Amino acid sequence: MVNVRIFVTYKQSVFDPQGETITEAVHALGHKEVKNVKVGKFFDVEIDQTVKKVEESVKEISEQLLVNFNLETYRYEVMEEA
Amino acid sequence: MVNVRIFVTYKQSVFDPQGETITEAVHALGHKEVKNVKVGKFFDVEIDQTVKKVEESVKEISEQLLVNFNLETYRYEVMEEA
Amino acid sequence: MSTEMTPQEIKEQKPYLDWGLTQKEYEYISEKLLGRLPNYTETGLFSVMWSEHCSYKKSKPALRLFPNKNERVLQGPGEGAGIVDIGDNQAVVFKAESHNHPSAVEPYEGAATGVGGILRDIFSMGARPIASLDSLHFGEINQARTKYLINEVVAGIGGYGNCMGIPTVAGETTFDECYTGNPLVNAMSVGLMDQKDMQKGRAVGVGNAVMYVGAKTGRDGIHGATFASADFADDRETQRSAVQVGDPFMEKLLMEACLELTSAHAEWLVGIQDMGAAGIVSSSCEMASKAKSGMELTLDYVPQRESNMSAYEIMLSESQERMLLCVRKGHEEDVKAIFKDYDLEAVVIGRVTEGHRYLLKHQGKIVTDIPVSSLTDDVLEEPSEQKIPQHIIDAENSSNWKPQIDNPTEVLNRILQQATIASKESFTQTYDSQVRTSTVVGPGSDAGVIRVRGTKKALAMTTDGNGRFVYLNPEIGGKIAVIEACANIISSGGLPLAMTDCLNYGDPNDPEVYWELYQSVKGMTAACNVFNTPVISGNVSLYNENNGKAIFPTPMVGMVGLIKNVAYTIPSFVQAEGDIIYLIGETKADYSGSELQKMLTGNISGSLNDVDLIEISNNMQKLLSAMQQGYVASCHDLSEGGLAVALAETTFKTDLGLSVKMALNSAELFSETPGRFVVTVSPDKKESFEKVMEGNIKEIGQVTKTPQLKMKLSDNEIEVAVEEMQQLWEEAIPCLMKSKD
Amino acid sequence: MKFAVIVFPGSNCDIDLYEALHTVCHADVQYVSHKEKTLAGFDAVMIPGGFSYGDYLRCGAIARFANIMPAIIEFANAGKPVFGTCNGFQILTEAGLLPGALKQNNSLKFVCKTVALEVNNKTMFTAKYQDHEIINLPIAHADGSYYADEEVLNELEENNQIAFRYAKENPNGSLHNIAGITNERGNVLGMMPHPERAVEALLGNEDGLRLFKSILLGSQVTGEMR
Ligand SMILES: Nc1ncnc2c1ncn2[C@@H]1O[C@H](COP(=O)(O)OP(=O)(O)O)[C@@H](O)[C@H]1O
Ligand SMILES: [Mg+2]
Repeated sequence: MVNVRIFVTYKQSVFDPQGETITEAVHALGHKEVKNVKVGKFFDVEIDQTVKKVEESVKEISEQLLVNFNLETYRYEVMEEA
Repeated sequence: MVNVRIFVTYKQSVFDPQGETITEAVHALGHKEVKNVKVGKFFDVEIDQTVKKVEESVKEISEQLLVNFNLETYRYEVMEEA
Repeated sequence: MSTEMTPQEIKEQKPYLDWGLTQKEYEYISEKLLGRLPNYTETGLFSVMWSEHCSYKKSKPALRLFPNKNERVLQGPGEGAGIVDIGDNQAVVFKAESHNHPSAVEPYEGAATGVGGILRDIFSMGARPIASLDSLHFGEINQARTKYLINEVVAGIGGYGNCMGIPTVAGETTFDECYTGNPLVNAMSVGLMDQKDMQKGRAVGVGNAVMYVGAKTGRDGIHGATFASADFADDRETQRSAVQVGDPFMEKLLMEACLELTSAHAEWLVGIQDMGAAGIVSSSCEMASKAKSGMELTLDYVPQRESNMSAYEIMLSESQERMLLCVRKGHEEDVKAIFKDYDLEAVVIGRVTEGHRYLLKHQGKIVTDIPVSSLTDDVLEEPSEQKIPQHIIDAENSSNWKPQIDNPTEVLNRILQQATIASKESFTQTYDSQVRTSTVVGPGSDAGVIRVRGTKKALAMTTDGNGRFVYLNPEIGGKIAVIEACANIISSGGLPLAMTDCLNYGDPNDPEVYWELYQSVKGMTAACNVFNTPVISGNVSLYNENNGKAIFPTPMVGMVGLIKNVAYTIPSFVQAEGDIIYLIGETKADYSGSELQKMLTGNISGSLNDVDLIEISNNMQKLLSAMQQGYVASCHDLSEGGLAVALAETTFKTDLGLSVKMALNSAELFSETPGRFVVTVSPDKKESFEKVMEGNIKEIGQVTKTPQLKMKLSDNEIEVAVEEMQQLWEEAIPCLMKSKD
Repeated sequence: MKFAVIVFPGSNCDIDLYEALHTVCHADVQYVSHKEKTLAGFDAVMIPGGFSYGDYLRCGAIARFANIMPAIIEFANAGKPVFGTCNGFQILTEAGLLPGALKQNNSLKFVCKTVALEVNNKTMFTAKYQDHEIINLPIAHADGSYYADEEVLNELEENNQIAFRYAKENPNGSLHNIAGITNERGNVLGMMPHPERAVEALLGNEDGLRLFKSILLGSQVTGEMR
């Protein structure tokens, strides 16, 4: 078993109203030192690598399901072997 | 400037319906090698550390705003100094 | 910023062809309109403003057929939305808009921004949106991609409307293979206003300020307006994305601020228009053009989200949630203060000028200097060729399909499970249909009904379209679309006031498609004239194709009706045991394009029988009069699935049943002759009702206490438990959506 | 008795609460902007549904920092009635005036429909209902799944703080079928269902009316609210 974390973020040019609103809220709280909040999501998955190569699995589930390429891109990290 | 990524996840004891649904969808796609999908969110923030210590900022904005301790916990990583 | 092509390079390399401008148009612009070569920015402006979406250059000859005036119309087509007088110095404002192409690419945001756009059209007129509707057409629910599209589109419509707090109260959802790769996503919004608050998108008065309010401008949706004619590149790998993302929270603030301005400080305001397709360029030059003014804008003042945006990008961006105002000179600060109160920025980006020049400056340079009218009025209208499709000629020359039904109970149970007929509750439950607490009737009836607070009035509203009929005969199909919308309004007890539309077709350069467009508009026009429902606003969406094949020509009709006394809002469900059931309208052998034909043959084919608009209109008028006198307990119009489905539907969610006996046979039970109604009347109103209706009605049975549907036909009998049918009808779509393929 | 309906940026059921109180109950009611700092002169605070700040972080998470919040907290701590529906409930939990939190519905979808609720009439907000009465109220939310840890749930049960429970089906996955709770003192109520949408026969449901009548009655009986 391998633990993988897949990070999904908005592409740079995509308007992120969520991030914008949270940044404003952080500033309203007085944290002017915080510049630019961006929101992303991540998926932690366990993969049984005896069945399929890890990269292959990650690539397939990300591209088929987890990521919306109109707006998002992804990256992943192999966390540890369980 | 320091870039920090703050990870927010449900506490272990809290049911994560999204993770469950995605796990099912992954299996429906035929990826039986993928075991257990958990979903989390992260916030990327830039912090001007001349104003305030980075940990202090992160701790404050997380605990005041970004995290609801009834449900969630958080962790953070300093990504790089910009 | 990449260096832009020079005018000469543009002439040689012809990038405008990709932006949707034809060679002929380019030459006309250079030689006749400007007398010089347009620069890069100007070429961009022409290409979006001369697109079908902004100029209607292809569809205009057809659109001219539509009637757009009557004694109630206060504002016809040409502004953000049309306006109709509803008495008491109030008016209803409505319009529909298609977001088919954006939704095919990015279904959630495409649908969401479709709702956002139509809401801006309404509040830019000075009206508060009070309800939304949608009209959705998808492929058959048998592919993962279609299920994804359905889920995301429905979520996008709900996501935006729910956050804005505008109830989504009615709509339609149909399924046919032709929409597989190209779903139709049409949204309609209805607003209410005091007539004194009426606004126009005009920029008059030299020296008055042009102000930009709302979200910042990014590079989203550049060439969205012309996107219909160009393919979308696969931008998986890139960091760039042209997809517009909706921000309903921003729009909510923008709406409240704009309504405060138009209702409380109208004297500061000269004109207001939303930035829809083609963003700043279309809103600003249309405002100038309508006022026959000139305009000068300094693009550096435009609030920008991304760095290094070029003049071309700033002008063509389709970032959402933005409005353009023309503000009386000297009141700029007052207006800013109102927006500031909502944490919004309002910025002066230019002025109204003398003459008729459209002058844009950016980074110290003049980037555009052209006559305003060259963008708006001088568009080359192209006569399109027309040709009757072969399938229609063939159908005229062969006989129509006739069903043979041995087991009507089984057919009824099956037809109730067809996606187009089955309950849409799993979708409509994700829409907030009650917010603003004025929803008298929400999704699941013939029309949505919204009361007008402080009066006895209510507004009934519906969207209807049936591509199958229009495909088989565009002119008759066009008539039927209007009939069906009127029938839904009448069923609720409303007087049809006027309509809006979304005309969804394939590539108009295909003479067969253009013929369909023209003929169907002709048919709709004939019906509008008879029903006195002028077309006060609308929208055209062309180039809708699935695998190179045009969709069914699908004009969507959005209609609003006035219920004089909300107490006489008529439910579509049966009300009490013993009530008498009537059928209004003749039933003929209308099986071409029916749900029955599709279910039994897998296809639709044949020719349509023409409809008698005058007779249908007479029936409707009498029925409405009976309703207004309190004689009608319930009413439901007949559409897909015919009488059988309509009768079944009137019992759902009640604990009652029906017992009917009629001279029709099993096949006729499913015929889809338009303009028919089932009505229930309490026995003590029987005489009065029949007197008002003056014949042309048939008594067919009674409402029963036992929750069963019993029908005696000329050739067979049906007896089913209501609960059983209701379950099939309710579970069909959730079941299809879950099934693995 | 004077009611304040709080308006946050993005609130959209404010008009519904206002009309229910003003037009239907003929009560004295006024909108109060999130920018205000005081609630002087008011006897009850009503926090409406909607999408404060777009609900772009967790629902209610940003609203809890609005200018008006300290005044609301003070008002609650003084034992005066504070009512929140839908987003209002979420804001009250985020602000710590009510325990627990509201998670995304188990269905992962927004749901708008009428649901059956069992009422506990031992609160000042429900006095006009019968105990264990089953009523129907509309819900309209995407994040209404009530969560609290075991200990909190037990306290809620023991102290009679659960004012409304989903009776027939649980539409969102709430623990203990919780649809609405009060604070320990009983003067703060948060609930996901919308009683303000059910106060007129014309709209098909009057089951919510008695909640507002209960609040009005409370002030008459105790007379202490002024
Ligand atoms: N996408 C939708 N949005 C809102 N309401 C819908 C939608 N699709 C269907 N409905 C509702 O479902 C009911 C049935 O729709 P439909 O069969 O088109 O009715 P009709 O035949 O009377 O026009 C109507 O109340 C309609 O408003
Ligand atoms: Mg109908």
